[in-house]
Amino acid sequence: MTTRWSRLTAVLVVGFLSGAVAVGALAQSAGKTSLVGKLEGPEVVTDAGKAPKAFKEAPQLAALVKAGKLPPVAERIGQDPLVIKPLKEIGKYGGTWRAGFTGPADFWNGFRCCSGPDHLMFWDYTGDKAVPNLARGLEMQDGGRAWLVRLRRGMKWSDGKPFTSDDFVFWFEDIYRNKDLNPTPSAAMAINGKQGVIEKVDTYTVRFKFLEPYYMFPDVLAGSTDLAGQWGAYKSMGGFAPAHYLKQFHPRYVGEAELDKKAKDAKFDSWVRLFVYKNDWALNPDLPVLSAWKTATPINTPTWTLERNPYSVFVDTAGNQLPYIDKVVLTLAENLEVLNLRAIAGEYDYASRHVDLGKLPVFLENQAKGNYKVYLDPGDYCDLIIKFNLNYDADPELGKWFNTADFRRALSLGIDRDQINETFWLGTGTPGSVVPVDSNKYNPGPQYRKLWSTLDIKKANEMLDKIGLAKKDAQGYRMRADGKGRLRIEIMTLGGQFVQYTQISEMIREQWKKIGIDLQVQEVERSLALKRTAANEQQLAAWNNDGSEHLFTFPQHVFPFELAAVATSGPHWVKWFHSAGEQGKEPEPRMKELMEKWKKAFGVPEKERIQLGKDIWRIAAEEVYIIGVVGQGPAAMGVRVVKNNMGNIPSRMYNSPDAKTPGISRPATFYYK
Amino acid sequence: MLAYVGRRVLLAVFTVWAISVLSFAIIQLPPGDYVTSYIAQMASSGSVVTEEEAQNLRIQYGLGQPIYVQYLKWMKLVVRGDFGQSMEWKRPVIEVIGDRLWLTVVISVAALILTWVLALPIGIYSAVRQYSPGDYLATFVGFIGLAVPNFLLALVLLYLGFVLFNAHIGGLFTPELQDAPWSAARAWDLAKHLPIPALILGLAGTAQQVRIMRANLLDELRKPYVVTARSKGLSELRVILKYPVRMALNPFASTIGYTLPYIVSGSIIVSLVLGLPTVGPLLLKALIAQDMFLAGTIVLLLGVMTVIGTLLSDILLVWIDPRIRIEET
Amino acid sequence: MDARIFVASQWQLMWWRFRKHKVALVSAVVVIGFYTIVLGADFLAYADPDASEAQRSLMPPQRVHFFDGGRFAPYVHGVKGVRDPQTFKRVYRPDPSRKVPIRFFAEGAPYHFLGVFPATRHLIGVDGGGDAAQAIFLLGTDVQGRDLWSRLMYGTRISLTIGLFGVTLSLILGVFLGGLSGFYGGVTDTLIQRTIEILRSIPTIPLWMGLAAAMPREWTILQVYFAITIIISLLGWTELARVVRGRFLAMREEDFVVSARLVGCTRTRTIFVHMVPSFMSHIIAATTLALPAMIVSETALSFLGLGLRPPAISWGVLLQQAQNVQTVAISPWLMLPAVPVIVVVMAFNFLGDGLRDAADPYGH
Amino acid sequence: MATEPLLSVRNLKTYFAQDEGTVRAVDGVSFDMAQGVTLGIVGESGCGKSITARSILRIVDRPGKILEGEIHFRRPPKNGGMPQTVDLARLDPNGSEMRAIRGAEIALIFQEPMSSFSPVHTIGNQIIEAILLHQPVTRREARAQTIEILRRVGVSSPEERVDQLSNQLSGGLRQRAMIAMALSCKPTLLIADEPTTALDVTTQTQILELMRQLQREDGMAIMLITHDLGVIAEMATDVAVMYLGRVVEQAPVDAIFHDPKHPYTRALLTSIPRIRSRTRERLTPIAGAVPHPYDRPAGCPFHPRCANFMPGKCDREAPALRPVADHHAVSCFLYE
Repeated sequence: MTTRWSRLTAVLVVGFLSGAVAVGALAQSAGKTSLVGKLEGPEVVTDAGKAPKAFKEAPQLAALVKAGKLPPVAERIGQDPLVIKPLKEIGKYGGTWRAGFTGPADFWNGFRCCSGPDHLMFWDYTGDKAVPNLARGLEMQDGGRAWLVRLRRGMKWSDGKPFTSDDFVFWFEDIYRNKDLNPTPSAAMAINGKQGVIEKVDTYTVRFKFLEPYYMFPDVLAGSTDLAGQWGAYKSMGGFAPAHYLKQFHPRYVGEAELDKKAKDAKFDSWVRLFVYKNDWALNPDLPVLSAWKTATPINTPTWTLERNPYSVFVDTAGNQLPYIDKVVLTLAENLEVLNLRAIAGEYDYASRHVDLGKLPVFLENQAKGNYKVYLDPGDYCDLIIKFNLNYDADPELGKWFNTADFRRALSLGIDRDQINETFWLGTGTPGSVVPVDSNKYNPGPQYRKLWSTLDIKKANEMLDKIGLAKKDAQGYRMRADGKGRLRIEIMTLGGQFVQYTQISEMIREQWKKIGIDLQVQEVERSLALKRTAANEQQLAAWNNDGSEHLFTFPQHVFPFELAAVATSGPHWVKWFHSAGEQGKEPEPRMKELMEKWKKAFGVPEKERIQLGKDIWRIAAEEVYIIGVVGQGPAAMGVRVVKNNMGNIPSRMYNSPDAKTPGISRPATFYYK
Repeated sequence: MLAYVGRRVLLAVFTVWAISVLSFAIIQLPPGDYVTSYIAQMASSGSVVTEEEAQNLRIQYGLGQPIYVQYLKWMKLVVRGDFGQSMEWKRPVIEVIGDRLWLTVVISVAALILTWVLALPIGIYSAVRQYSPGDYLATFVGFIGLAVPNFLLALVLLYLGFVLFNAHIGGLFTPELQDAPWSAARAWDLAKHLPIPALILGLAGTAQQVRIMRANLLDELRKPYVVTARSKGLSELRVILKYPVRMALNPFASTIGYTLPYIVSGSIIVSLVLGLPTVGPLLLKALIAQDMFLAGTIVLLLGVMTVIGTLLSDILLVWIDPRIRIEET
Repeated sequence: MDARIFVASQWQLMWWRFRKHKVALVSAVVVIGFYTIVLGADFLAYADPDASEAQRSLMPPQRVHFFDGGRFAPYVHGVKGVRDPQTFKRVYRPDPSRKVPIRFFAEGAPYHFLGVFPATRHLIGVDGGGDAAQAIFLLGTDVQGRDLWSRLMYGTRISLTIGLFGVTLSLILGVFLGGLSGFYGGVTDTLIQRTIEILRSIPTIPLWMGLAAAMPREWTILQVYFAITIIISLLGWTELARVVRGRFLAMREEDFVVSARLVGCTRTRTIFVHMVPSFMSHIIAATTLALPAMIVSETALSFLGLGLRPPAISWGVLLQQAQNVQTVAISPWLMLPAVPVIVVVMAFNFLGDGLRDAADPYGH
Repeated sequence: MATEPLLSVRNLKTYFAQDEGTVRAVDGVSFDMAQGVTLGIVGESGCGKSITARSILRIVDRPGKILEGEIHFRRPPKNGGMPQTVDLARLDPNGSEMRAIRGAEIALIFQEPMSSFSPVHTIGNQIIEAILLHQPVTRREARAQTIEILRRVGVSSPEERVDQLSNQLSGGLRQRAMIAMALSCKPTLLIADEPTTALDVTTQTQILELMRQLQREDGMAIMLITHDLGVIAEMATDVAVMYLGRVVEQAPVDAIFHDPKHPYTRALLTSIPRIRSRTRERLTPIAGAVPHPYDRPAGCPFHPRCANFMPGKCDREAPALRPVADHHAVSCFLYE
């Protein structure tokens, strides 16, 4: 048959091609690869004594100063510089950092690399400890009921205007509390559901006051929360805002008519849209900022360019005003393959976002040609989790099983994690439960990594038989207890994400056949996923719990926390949780216990909180509300491709959205050798 | 003649209107709206959007009104030459599209020309030498383009370009000239980047054109006037080129209109793979993000482009075929 | 004049002319070949297309040794695979000492031949091909270690049937509307022609995207499958309609139709007894030419993520999964599904050309 | 030398090889043509008249091929030299010499005046082209000549006509223009293939009259191909009767009409009205009386329809063309 021949020839051709792949000596190797280095990073020098007295600046700024267009560097930085000790050495000024982005929706890209970060507090390189950042100091008062934030004297916005307590008050009174700008109060500004307030003490001191002890507050300021600096501005959050600039767009300071005209001229339907636009770090180049770089050409153009902020308060230990690198240019990549291929070709100086782990071999192959090095930054979290919708009521039978601990445990035991790790993490991940990496301070103990999380078909089958799913059909699939035929479960996946949820789910589907579970994989598009979770139509869903290593600032993948989710553990419980029991349904006891502990933790000293954290994870691991599959892998932004001529690059960095990786490694200290 | 053109123009206008309705309808087809996909986007990148915020957004974007109201609203803008604001890009649609439309046209036209350069000789040859090995070979080559999935071809070429020639990956400009103002240098840079996309696109159309040319010519070759021409003692080549080919070109010209949308569609896919700054990838994003004004405008503009293309080809036809001119006047 | 004789003699002539087009003849065979695959996919596939196994992820196509010690006894070497810790590629080394004989009509996974007769025999297979070492992979495996050959077989089944359904649908639409347009002319004609013009002025891709995006995503693979077919054909009918209309216009004036109407045949009778048969051949040709377009469309839709989605298997899905840099760079064999696409599309085109040339009344 | 014929065709065989079988369109045709005469060639459609003409011009369409035979054509003296004879059958159909002869020395006008002109080029354009091809003149001169010749063939106000398209002309005018084109280079042999078939009776006579007049003036020979015996009677000096690719009888026109020898010729003469009505032949080209070209009968091709069929003879071997009287040759066993 002609076709058969055409194929056979094709086979031979390709067989020849792949000959190249099949050669080479093979060393059987277990354990971690050389690509994962030791965790390291720059440090903030908090001891004012060690701060440099004299400052240097980038040549082009010096020129401006000479031309009288800019005040001298010392004035610009102010009396209390934010001193950062570079990882390896003092760098050189200059150069352009080339990277790629995928469009207006990709704003995280710039925030993570270039915002400084501009949090009041921020994590040290271990991602564990919150240290003063923009804030010179943070002082707990009144047993945690009040927090005194000391600002840096003489510190300025990027337009040269001083950064003072007024900017906090303005944000609190005119943005946060303005119903048009922000309809819903933020959990970050509240403790135990009770909202706090911000008050001015003096020009450089503000106080956050709460009704109950809020011991978590430093971590909240450090994490990617609603009080985490200007990146939150696009949704009217942040904790502070450039009052002097934004007032001109706020009805309280300008007449309605005038403001409406401004909006119309800018082609906006309402002043709200105008204000939100003007207050957007990525969209509005005129917006005064505190970050190391500031947007020059906005994110909604083919190239998103960021330039050094001449008033940047960041300096190195030698007194050089940071950043070293002049410019960050993110060019629009029409699709991810192009973006990756550009990285492979070495057209980017530093890339980790959107870099696809599946392409690791190709990256390694081209390291020399592209003159770059590949690093792996495994996360401390689980790269693949499977959420059960514990509130699923469209099919009571299924709902019942999802709420049966042994059912969830059995399914977890039915997964061959090594297979998945080998196939999709190229063996770089760690199979196991949902608990974060052992070194995480909330980790309940090594034994919980394996708990209910190893392949044990026999046990799984026994458990399923025992709970009343013994009956099987001709194909060997388990029958429903209510006699309505085969027990069919559906898992919802999203395509085009960092992790290949659909393909992995297909593999799990195959594995679960062995325990008689018929899993249907259903890839959906993002908006639909959202609709289905909101409508409580989701049964199982595959996702990851990145951020959960910061249990208290990023909890949405530990228990039912947010409604607008692409993977939910139970919308009714979310409502119950946020409405303090007024809406939704009351969770089952252990989930309730977990939620209580989480709430409690914000109001107790760290030692106690850590204990609570461990309890929470213990419960999560024992109950298997969420199946952990493979974790601590580099799947999400963990494959880092850096040009060899870039300096101060950590061999491994803490990889977490809550730490704005690579922000935690202070890109302001990167430089070109 | 004028009457004819006038009639065609009127028809075109009607068609454009129909397209505007259709395109708007297309955008409305998928469930949910921009806000839905925005929240989903947020949620999947780890940030939380509450119901109230969603409602706010809906009101601000004027969503939730009945579709015909939104359509009229849009049309009011369109007739004023302003196509409204892109929700995702937070800029006027026109700005967002910017050069992309022209680049799309450039690529499409380049592809069209390439198609003809390939298709004409192949078509003529395989008609004159029907069933000869040459005929088969030519047709074969022509069909290859049609048969090879162009998205795969594009990716392979992209990769080979990098491996073999260290070519810049994707795009139509070298990064330096990416957003430089138009200049000779930039135009030349564009010209240098054109061949590969044009080829990939052109190949797809070629087969079709070869077929048309071949069929037409086969018909014409049997007409007596060819014998007349021969009996004058003209050389075979001259006979064929002056008479039957000339005739066969007429229906050929009339296919521009139908080839254009074909190529534009192709350009969407190819642009996506090669990362070309055309309207293609923009449209795809817009449709997924349900950024209705942007998506609607792009579909509308593409439609208009093809209508104009058809119109031109009709007029061209009248111009090159005197007979029609006589009948029509 | 008697319609039957008319048609018969015309078919006769067609066949004569068709035979001339050697390539078309070959293509016909190829096409038939492909549709036998459609029927016998599960017989030709020797492995479960969904069976994944990390230990044989991205295994390159195996070299088949046809002769063992002089006599014909095809076998492959057992392979051992590990991941190279330096390159992170999976490398497979054939183990010459272990021969895995290829058995013909071997026992394998049970299936229903033609969906009815339960069977376990497959064209080829190995004895107990369970573990990675004891199996054949003619075309290698994908990331999940699934056998590409078997997936290709099942993909062929879906993709080619989609094409067929689609064409049939647009054929019905095309002949009906084109017929109306051509036979009645006047307002009907203008109306239909405008519709066609508008449909054609919209670049197909956005039209697909809109329609495809509109499909309830909670639909099962099967529902999506049919929806896709309908979408593609909704846009595919215009070309056929144009052809049919053209023929009708030409026909209308021809003597035999006129006479048929003079002797008082009813309209429908005239159409279906006299006109339609007389250009059946053209319709067939046009249809054949429409088919490859359908197939290409299916792959394109899948590429845009709007067509069939995994776990469904179609050429589009297979190609879509090959649509990435690492495939081109390190596992090129995953692009093999392009070969059948190319072959079948070309075959259909040549076949269609042959038919059209043959149907052409001026053909010498 | 005057006795040497202008054109003498010997045993010409032009076959069309096809999958369905070989069509022997012209199967051993022989005849002579003196200078200035008008040779009429008659026969039913499909008897090979036109193919013979095209064979002479060497413009037979593929897959048609001249298998054997000679076509001796006497070329007029070039600048005072001796006239020399060439065998057209031997020439390369697209060679320079053949092309020099084609159109210049042997011209063709044929049936469909409607479609024999390119519809998208002006009449003038197409005639001028011919002139420029064969004569060393400038475009302007050529145009002048064209207008002149158009006037000669009786096209009114040729200055405008010259720039018109063929479909703006009436059938008669078109045919005149056709003739004008044919005569534009003063050929010595004009082949007229059914020149009047498509015209109405009055136009017919005009055209024929025109041709006679032009012949008188230019003294060219005319090969008049038709199935219309009326036209023959009007125009021809000699007649060749063809049947299934063979000449069955050749004689001066009077001899043909008053003393036809071959049974087929007789049949033709008696059945004039039938032949006159073309339409039915048109409707059924293959079916009907003339046998299908693929299965031509053995022996004398006419024997199945022959009144004087002699079993055992006519269906065995084919008769040869034999002289039966002065200038009168027949191929029939009756005369052996």
